[in-house]
Amino acid sequence: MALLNVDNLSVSFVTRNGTNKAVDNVSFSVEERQITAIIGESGSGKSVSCYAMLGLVPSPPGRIDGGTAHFQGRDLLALSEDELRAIRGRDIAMIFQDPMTCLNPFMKIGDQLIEPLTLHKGLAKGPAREQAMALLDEVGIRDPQAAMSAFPHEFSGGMRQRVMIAMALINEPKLLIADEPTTALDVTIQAQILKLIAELQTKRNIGVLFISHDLAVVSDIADQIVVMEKGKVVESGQPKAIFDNPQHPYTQKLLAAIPSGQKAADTVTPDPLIRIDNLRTWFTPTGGADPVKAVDDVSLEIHRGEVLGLVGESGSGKSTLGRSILRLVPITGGQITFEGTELSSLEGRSLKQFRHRMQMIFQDPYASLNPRMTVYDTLAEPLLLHGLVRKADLDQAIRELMDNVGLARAFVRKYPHEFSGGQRQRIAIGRALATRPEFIVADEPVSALDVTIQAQILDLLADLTKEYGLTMLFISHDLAVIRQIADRIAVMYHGKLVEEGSTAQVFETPQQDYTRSLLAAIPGANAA
Amino acid sequence: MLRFMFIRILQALPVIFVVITATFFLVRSAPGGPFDQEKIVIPEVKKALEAQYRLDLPLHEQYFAYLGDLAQGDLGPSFKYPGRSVNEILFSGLPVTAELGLYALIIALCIGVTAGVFASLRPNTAQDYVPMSLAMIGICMPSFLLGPLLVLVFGIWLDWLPITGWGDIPGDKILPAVTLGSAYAAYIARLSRAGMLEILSQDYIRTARAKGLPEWRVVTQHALRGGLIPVIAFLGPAFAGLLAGSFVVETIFQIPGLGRFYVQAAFNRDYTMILGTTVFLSSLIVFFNLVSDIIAAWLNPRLRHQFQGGSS
Amino acid sequence: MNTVAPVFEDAEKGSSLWHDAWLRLRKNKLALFGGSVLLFMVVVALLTPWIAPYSYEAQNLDLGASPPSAAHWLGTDIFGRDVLTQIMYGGRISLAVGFIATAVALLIGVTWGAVAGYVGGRVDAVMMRLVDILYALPFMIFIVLLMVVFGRNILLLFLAIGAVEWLTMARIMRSQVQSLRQQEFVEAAVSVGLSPAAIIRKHVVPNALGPIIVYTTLTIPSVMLLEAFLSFLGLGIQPPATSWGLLISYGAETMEEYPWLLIFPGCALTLTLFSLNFLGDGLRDALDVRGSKD
Amino acid sequence: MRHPLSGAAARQRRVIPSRPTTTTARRSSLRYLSVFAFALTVLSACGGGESNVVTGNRDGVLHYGNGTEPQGLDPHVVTGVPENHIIRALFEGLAVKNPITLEPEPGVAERWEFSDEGRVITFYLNPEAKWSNGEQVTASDYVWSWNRALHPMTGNEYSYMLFPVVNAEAYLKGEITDFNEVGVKALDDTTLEVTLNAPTPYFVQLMDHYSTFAVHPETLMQFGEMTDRYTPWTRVGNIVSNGAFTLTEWSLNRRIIVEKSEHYWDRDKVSLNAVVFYPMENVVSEERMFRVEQLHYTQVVPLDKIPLYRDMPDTPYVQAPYLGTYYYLINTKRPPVDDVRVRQALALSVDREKLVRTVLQETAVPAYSITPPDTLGYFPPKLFNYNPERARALLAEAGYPNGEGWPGLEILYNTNEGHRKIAVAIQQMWKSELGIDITITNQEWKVYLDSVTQIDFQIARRGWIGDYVDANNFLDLFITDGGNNNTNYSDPVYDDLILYKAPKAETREERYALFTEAETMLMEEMPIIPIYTYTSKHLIHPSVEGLYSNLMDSLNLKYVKLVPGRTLPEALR
Repeated sequence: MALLNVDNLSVSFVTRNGTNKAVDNVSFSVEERQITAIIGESGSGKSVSCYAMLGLVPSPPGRIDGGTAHFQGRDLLALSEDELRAIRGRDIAMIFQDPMTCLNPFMKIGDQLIEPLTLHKGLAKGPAREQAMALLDEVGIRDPQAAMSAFPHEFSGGMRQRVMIAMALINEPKLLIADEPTTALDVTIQAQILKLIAELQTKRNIGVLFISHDLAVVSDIADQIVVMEKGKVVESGQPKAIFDNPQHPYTQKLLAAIPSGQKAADTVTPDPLIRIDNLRTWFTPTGGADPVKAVDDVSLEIHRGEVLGLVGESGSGKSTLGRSILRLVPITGGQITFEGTELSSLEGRSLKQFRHRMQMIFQDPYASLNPRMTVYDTLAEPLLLHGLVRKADLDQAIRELMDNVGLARAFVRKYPHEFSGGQRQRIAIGRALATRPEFIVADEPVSALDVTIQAQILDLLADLTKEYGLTMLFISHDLAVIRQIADRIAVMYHGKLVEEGSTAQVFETPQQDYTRSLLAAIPGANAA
Repeated sequence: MLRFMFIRILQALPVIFVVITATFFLVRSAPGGPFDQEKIVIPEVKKALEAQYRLDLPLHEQYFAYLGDLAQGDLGPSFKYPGRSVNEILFSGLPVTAELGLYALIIALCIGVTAGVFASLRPNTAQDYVPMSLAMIGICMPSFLLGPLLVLVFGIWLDWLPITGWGDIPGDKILPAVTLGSAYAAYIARLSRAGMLEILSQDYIRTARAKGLPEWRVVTQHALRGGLIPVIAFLGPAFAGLLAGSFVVETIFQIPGLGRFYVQAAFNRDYTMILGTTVFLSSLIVFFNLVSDIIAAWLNPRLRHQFQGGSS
Repeated sequence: MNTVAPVFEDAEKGSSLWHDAWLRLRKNKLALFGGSVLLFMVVVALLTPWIAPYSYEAQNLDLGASPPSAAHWLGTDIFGRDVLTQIMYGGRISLAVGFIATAVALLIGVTWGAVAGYVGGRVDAVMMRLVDILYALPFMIFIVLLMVVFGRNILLLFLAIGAVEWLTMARIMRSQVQSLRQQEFVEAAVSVGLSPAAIIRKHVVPNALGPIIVYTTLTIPSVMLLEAFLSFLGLGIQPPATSWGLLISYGAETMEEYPWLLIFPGCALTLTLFSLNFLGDGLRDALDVRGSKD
Repeated sequence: MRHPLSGAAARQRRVIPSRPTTTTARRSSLRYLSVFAFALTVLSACGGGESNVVTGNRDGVLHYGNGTEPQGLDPHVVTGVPENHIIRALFEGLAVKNPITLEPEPGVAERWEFSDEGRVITFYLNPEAKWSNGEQVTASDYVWSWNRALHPMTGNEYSYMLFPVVNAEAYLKGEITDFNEVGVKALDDTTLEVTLNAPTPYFVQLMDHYSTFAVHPETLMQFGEMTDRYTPWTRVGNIVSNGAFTLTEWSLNRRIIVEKSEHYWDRDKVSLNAVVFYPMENVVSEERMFRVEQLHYTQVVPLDKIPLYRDMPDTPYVQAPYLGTYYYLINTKRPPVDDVRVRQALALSVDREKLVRTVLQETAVPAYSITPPDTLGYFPPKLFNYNPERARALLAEAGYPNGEGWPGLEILYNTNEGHRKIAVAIQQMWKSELGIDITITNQEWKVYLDSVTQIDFQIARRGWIGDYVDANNFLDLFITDGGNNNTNYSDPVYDDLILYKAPKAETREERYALFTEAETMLMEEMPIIPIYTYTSKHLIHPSVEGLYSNLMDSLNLKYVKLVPGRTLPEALR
């Protein structure tokens, strides 16, 4: 008897625009002391099926159409809200994708941690705190005493996810549901958290249901893999079977999308398009504390026609460096030279002249597009602003751009929210290309995207770079991604440039410990 | 924290100074003087009066003399009430108005938060529409209408509550506080509904539910705190507004508060009184904005951290 | 994207945010109802001189205040004037004041708040301190002075009301803009090379409209009441011209003796208030292109 | 903040060293006892849920609605009706008015004599007249007080009440500085001799006006100079007064309580133990308080409520003629009203009877002259009537037949519901009778005053309440450049009648004939349009006796009695 047995679960959403089947006849199971991974891209119904079991899908609009979910012999779907509530947090616990938003920012860590204990076990505060501290220690929080009285914002993302894990495990549940627990984390942190989950699972003998879009991530830890697409299970089995012999085309696609391989080294003549000398960008927080040295004395050259990969963890200053080059943030010192022109001293009109030669692609395609502008308007704006096309030719120019970034022309009058993340990123790329720039800063352009989409966008970028003869600064925390697209790699750590070299050099003979730890953290190394 | 307060107060000082200066010259350029009466005042008498109140000096001398007095905390004598200083009148009315404002605010908070939270739990249902519609009417219902209406219903027809006075008869503070608080209750209801809706869609509410917390605990322990931050931020300006806007309620209910003096001073051209109340109220506005910012920040641990000034 | 909407022709690209908002608004029954009621009121107000049952100034002193009857559907006031006619003529003033004064406040407040919020720093500090100062000045003296300096004039009424109401509008707008300014799409607009004015106009203001619209729908009724207060002080309209605000404040005095003098103008104002609110909420939803997803 | 004069310090200051007072200690303890007892009764009233009227009737406490918070209680400093009511409870003049006939009666002075053809009055003070600290009220107190009332530094806005006294005006205007030259002398402690410029029949009446009252010199000097306006001498515990009541509580904007004085000479006649004055600014609230028996007496009655009250059996509503006229000022130098025919046309086309019957709900009397009828036996002539035909003819004569070519006319009033109603009704009368366009403008009070003083209007609303019962008080408004003329009206013949002929008249008949002559001139030239004569309107609880109506609305609380057990009429409960 499996720990959790889901049979023919169907969930739909009833909205103004009709009924949308989110989960369609899905069956899977989690054995005791095993990890089952559900893989699928966003919208495939993988999260909804788990939330539905626990009564966490808001109704309306959600509606469970049928199926059973037997947990320790009881059908969760047949339980009342009160009975379910007694199971939630005691027998079945959850951790979520974004540790930044899943902890209550207004409550102390300790109070949030002991809540399940006092609630389900009726423990007094004192003993509950003892237990919580022990657990914090176990998940690798260094100073549990201090952590108990700290607020979530005082922790980094990785630490918060550890807290979330501790909170989930505090009642010693039988089943842990982990919904994309590492997706929002940097690569190195991701590796640590994965390791932690695997360790705890063996140590505590719990079943884990691991939800992810990334096959590579689960490849190391899953005992069983379920692949979902568009609300249906398309394939399931042992990881080895899946990796070695994927049956369904979608699984094959997923596998193919794992970033691997290395860009064929182009011969780039060292003709510096951009020179950065001793660049410093410091932020002075209000209140007059010491400045944050986001970029501290960085010197770098970017050659014409090359893709320079800039690697670092969040907070390393890599995004600030990109924005500094584009003059989107005020720089504190140093020089930026673009084709012999000193950029840092330009203002107003002369700066605007340069703007269209350098563009940026942002990380979050949800935030970087004006939600109240159609694709047409978004693309037309730079074209008209810089007088690149005549009014009469505008439609034609936009059509070409849409074609180039692989968007159906029919979408031209839609709003950003009507698109998926990948499509949005295509719009953003289109906007960046519209001014026919020579240089593009791509700031984590794929890290918010599902793996399969990520691969498509990377391909697109690679193609466009060639076609337009672009020079690109490609910023990412993910070395696997960088390896695929970059000619050279620069590594940033705490605002400083620590290593720089050709992609092959960096991967094969990393000079710094830090670079080596980054390389070791690449997930799915054994599967690739 | 102290540094933050210091900066805020420092920023407020020029504002108050400009307000004083502008008010000083504005009131003196308004037509009609403090001693104009329906029956004409003999010119010699008027001159004597003006001399007694320094109004015979050149304007700039009056101004600097006033600033000098102000620096010593002296708001000058009232023109309308000979024998009373503006300080005395302000401090006689302040406790009453402050008490009235406090009760009004408490009532506004109780009604407003309850209604707002209630509405936010089932958005776009009758449970949402009914309290929010009432809130809308509450916002627009002027107190010159609501006050007499409440008196008529509860004071005269039902004969449940006293209709005037302040602390003379038990229960006489209820109607004025309700009248004054209702508009604010309505605003608070809207604010808390919006705040709660925002918070209830946050991920950490899902976390709380996943822990198996009952819904009421999710709302009270996890959602309320964040959801009410906009309300807290509103309280400071609201309280200052209550103090300044209590005139109508004070008149209807015969309450010896500050609001009546504030408004009548303008009608009476009681220069020192206008200035005094303006200085006083603008300082209060600054003060209460500061307090509510501090409270809001205190409720938000992230900001609290900033205030503590640790460079961690 | 699971469900792809029907294919549109390229040629339809001419649509704008407002056009789309209108398409969405048309589907919102409550908003349409609100809009229709308002439209009806505006039409009635425009046609009043021709369709009003009585002359608004004709008195019948011997009749005095009389309750609703066949001759006077909504009764008469103490001068024996027809209340329905008074409400119709009052609506002309109130609607005009409500809409125009609010529009003035909106224009100043949104511009001011957007600039302060977008530019930030010292400019922001100075601009917002000015708002603080205007908040603190004694309103009554200000009104009296306006009246004396500029004389009595209906335009002044708009000015006075606008001068008060834009302050809050500016504050709301500023806080909206401050959070919008952090958004990447604004940064993208900067990197494209748009000027700050264009960014405010095209990227910031349209995204801050939601709260502004809601506040505006609340402002209009309070502006109508403020007008009554100002008219009372002598700024604004003079008898026998009237407005809803004035009718309500007169009616409040005699709520026990002649309740119809309060109830009917009150109903007119309340109806406007609700219609505005429905329309405002609908407009907010319609402009929030994301909202149409669910 | 603690006022420097509050509490113990203030109490000590009350003891005045210059005049040894042996009984101070005993009396003050008595007073605090009585205050304590009173506080107890007030408290118990709260707890018991009994109305003010019920407890007041039991304890002899009158609850009195009194308009607004008084500016102050210094008789030489303040002006206004609410102030008048309280000051006249605390102080008493040399003579008081009979509450019914308004004829002068003995007050501080037990009698007075005229000599030198009425130019000299000798007041004989009652030796029993005492200050509230037990000291005797002396003639020199009056000399000191009148010096204060007339001193240019005091800024007494009612100083003109004493202008009939020789050199009083010159002293006020600073033309003489020695008060000994002013015609008032203390012959001994109880004899006060006043010399007048001319025989002034109404002078004794003025002794009941608070600006002629005596104040206690030593008390004032305790707190500052004689001419200081803003010393705290009138505060509870400081004030020494000579009336039927003494001040025991003064809470700003809340209430003022006065209690029966133990030293008042006529204390045996005083029935009330205390009076509570409430500053009731909101007339609707005041009426509602009366209805729930929180007040014995209201200062006014909302107009819309009057028909209801009047029709009620055993009504508590009391209406009486009042010495005041409501009229429209006309700027005789501004077209089109610079033409006397236009002015007459306007005056003739106001249907006063109808106005009074409808808009005013019979709470006023139509007026056709500036002086109210029966002002101490003077009946002004009625020179015109409501006559729209004649008005139209006059207007046509003036060049505006049926309103053609009319340049427009504006009525100015100060922001007030009552004035608005009158203006709206008259506007419509003129429009429909004469076919002329009229606009209405209201201005905030002080702005309005400014406009009226500058004579910057065409037509402006005005009211005049008599300071004393004599036609002179109304007719001398319109002398050339009179401060309250405000119409640009100027006629030397009229000035001569009022300023020189009438004061020299030998008999009342002769004097009244001169007034009639002046009034006729005025109504022919029509610089004003009289509209109505005021009435006083009060709600008086049935348990109150001795509150007589009179032309001055001047009530003397010493005659008021409370009869327990009577209740409001059935219709009100």
